[in-house]
Amino acid sequence: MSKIMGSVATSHIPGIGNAIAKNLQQDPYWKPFFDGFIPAREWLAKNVPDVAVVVYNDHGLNFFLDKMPTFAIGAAHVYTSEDEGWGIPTVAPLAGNAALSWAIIDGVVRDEFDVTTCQEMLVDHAVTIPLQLLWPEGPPPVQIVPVAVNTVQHPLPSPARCLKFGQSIGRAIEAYAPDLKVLVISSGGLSHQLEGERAGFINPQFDALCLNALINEPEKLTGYTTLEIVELAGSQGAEILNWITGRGIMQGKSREVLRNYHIPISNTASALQILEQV
Amino acid sequence: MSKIMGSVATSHIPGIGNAIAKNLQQDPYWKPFFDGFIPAREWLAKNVPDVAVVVYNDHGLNFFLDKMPTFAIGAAHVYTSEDEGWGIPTVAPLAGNAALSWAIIDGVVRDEFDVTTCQEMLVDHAVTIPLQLLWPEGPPPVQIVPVAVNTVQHPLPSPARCLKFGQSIGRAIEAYAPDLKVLVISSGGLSHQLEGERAGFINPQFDALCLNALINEPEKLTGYTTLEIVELAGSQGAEILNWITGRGIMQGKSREVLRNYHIPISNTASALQILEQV
Amino acid sequence: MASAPIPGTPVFTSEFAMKGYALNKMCFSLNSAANRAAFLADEDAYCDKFGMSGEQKDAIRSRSVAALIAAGGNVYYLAKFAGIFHLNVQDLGAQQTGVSVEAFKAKLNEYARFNADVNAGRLSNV
Amino acid sequence: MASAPIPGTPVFTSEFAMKGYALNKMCFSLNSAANRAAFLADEDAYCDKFGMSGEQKDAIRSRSVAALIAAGGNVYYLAKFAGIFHLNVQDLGAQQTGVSVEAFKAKLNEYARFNADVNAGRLSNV
Ligand SMILES: [Fe+3]
Ligand SMILES: [Fe+3]
Repeated sequence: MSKIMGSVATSHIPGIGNAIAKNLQQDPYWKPFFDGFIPAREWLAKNVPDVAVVVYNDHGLNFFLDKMPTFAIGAAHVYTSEDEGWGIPTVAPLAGNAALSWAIIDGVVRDEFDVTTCQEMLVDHAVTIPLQLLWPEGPPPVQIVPVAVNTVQHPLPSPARCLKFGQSIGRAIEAYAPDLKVLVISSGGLSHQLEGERAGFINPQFDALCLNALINEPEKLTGYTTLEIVELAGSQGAEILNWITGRGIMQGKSREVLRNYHIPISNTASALQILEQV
Repeated sequence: MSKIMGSVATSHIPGIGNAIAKNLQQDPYWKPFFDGFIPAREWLAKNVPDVAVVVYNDHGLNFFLDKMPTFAIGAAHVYTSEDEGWGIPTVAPLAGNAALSWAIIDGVVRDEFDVTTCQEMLVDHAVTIPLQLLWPEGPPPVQIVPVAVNTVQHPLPSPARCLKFGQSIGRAIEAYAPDLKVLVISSGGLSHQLEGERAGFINPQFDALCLNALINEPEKLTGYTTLEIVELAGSQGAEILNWITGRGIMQGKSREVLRNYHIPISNTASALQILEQV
Repeated sequence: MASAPIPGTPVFTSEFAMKGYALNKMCFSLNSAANRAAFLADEDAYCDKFGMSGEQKDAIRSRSVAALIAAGGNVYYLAKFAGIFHLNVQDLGAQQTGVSVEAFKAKLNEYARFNADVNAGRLSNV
Repeated sequence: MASAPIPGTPVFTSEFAMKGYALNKMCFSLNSAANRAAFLADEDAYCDKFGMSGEQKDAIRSRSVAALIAAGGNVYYLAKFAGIFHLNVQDLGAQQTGVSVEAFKAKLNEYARFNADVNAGRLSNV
């Protein structure tokens, strides 16, 4: 049976993609951020996954308001990135694990989640940047299953619904017969806000609460409404929904093996957290 | 507050569209089918809706396998029909009630349904034919809210999930402040199968069970899995999921005011059933 | 979806969805009149644009619904391919069940005696 | 979604979604380099293809993020419009908060002292 090894949660700020393209990892602005990934890669060298389930939000590349799913699951053999309109480099096509995707889809629909299935899917920086950060040397040596959460068009799914959705995905993975080692990658956040007079809002206290709660008390986050999350974490801080979903995929208790928090990267409180299933 | 008047459930066989275009209503093949709608229109003349919530399945016009939602809700001001590839005439653009659509979307997401929202949406014969049957003289004098259920790509939502989804839609309608009279239109079925060596399969006993159960015992249907529905009703008989969803929208008890069942129209056991909320 | 198969009834599960994607995408494109014309002008070139497999292209050439379904085709999209040749669902049903269209229609008519019973609500104890 | 508004924080609810559809659709189209070139060649003609309102076209002409958001724009799609002019999210933040880009960046840097506390897990009693 397949096994969930743990999760790597990370911000996916577009500027990271440009910094990678320009080799700015040692630049003083970027160094505190990129250095956080050195121990992450050491952890990954000891904990080698076959598949990464990437929980993220699309930023207007694959989905538009004509068909905006609450939850979407990729079910393709290959995923491509593409021009997002403002110059971030694309990456080589990414290998999917369609069979695992379908096992997850069958499981979550049985559990009464109403997902949109995507047998063809463009993936944006929210998928490609975490992979580049974890495997900077080239194409990631894993197959992926992209899981998209709506953080764009309100009403967003509640934190409680996201946690349950993740838990259902986790059950489907653990019931999947092939012996795969599965890594969860949660993409996005933490607090940031791009629009309005509160643009530039960051909330380190709430970010700390989130990072602590995600280890073993996710129910501390599922009491919030999505609008409370927007108030506390900023409009785009709602991307914490991806992290909550990702935490749900990990079954049972976890142990934090790495945390790096750095402000600011672009407008964002950037964060990296690795949790191991115990 | 808005009020749900009742539901009209009807088959949507494409050939009906051609028969209407060719004025075949008095043709011996078609007369028993079309005559069923005479009392339906009399009922509608006494029970005049402002809005029709149309529960249907898309047949490969608006949705493809790249983005296939389990449940989708239209949220547009206008919906257009379009060439479906095999010659059924299109109809004039249909007026939407986007405000009610969003009230429903807000309600069902709050109730943990993971819908796809569609601010632009092509509607196929499964939407247009029921409207043409009920209002043959021209553009329907109602605004619509289209609700699409996946009956194409397995796993389909279970009958139990569909009933709950309908019930959540019903609660959102009854909590909607403007005083609208809302008609439910359930489109599709009953038993039929287009593909395989069992093509042409029809199951009048199961259809009768469905028609009876839908009045006040929908739980008789929610015990089935979707594959059991396919076995009993044929592959495309899975469109009964639309009827089950539509029955869920009607809150509480109902009374059957009209039933017409006629075999065959094309490959299908065609049916018309009007339920009034009591 | 690993339950017992339903005799004579292909179910469009993930297995077929994965196998049939290119074929179904080609058929889906036939919603457009311009694409139908392009298909008719050069079938093979049109199919190649969608990355269809050899089995899928053979199935298209054969006009066999059974072969198209075995190649991963979904009947909702295949209907758009059939529409090009003005074939309706009775033509497809006759082909798949190996009988003439008249015989297929006659089989459907056999069910008609149930109408009165159902309309009268007499078919309820099932 | 009728709860109390969050100060300084536009929330992209149905109200804005309905108002902004054409504007957002235009911005979404700017993912494509060919469309960006078409926009730059003739802004007004390009906007008209999407049925944008006068308010939306004025907002596009003004380059004002606040006006674009008031016209129903969603920041994820607007970012593609901003990208044409090589504006990043700090430029947008500065414009919306009425300060220079340097001042906006300085405000972000003020938060930096929290890093050590959060990394050490000391910011937990909140
Ligand atoms: Fe983001
Ligand atoms: Fe149908």
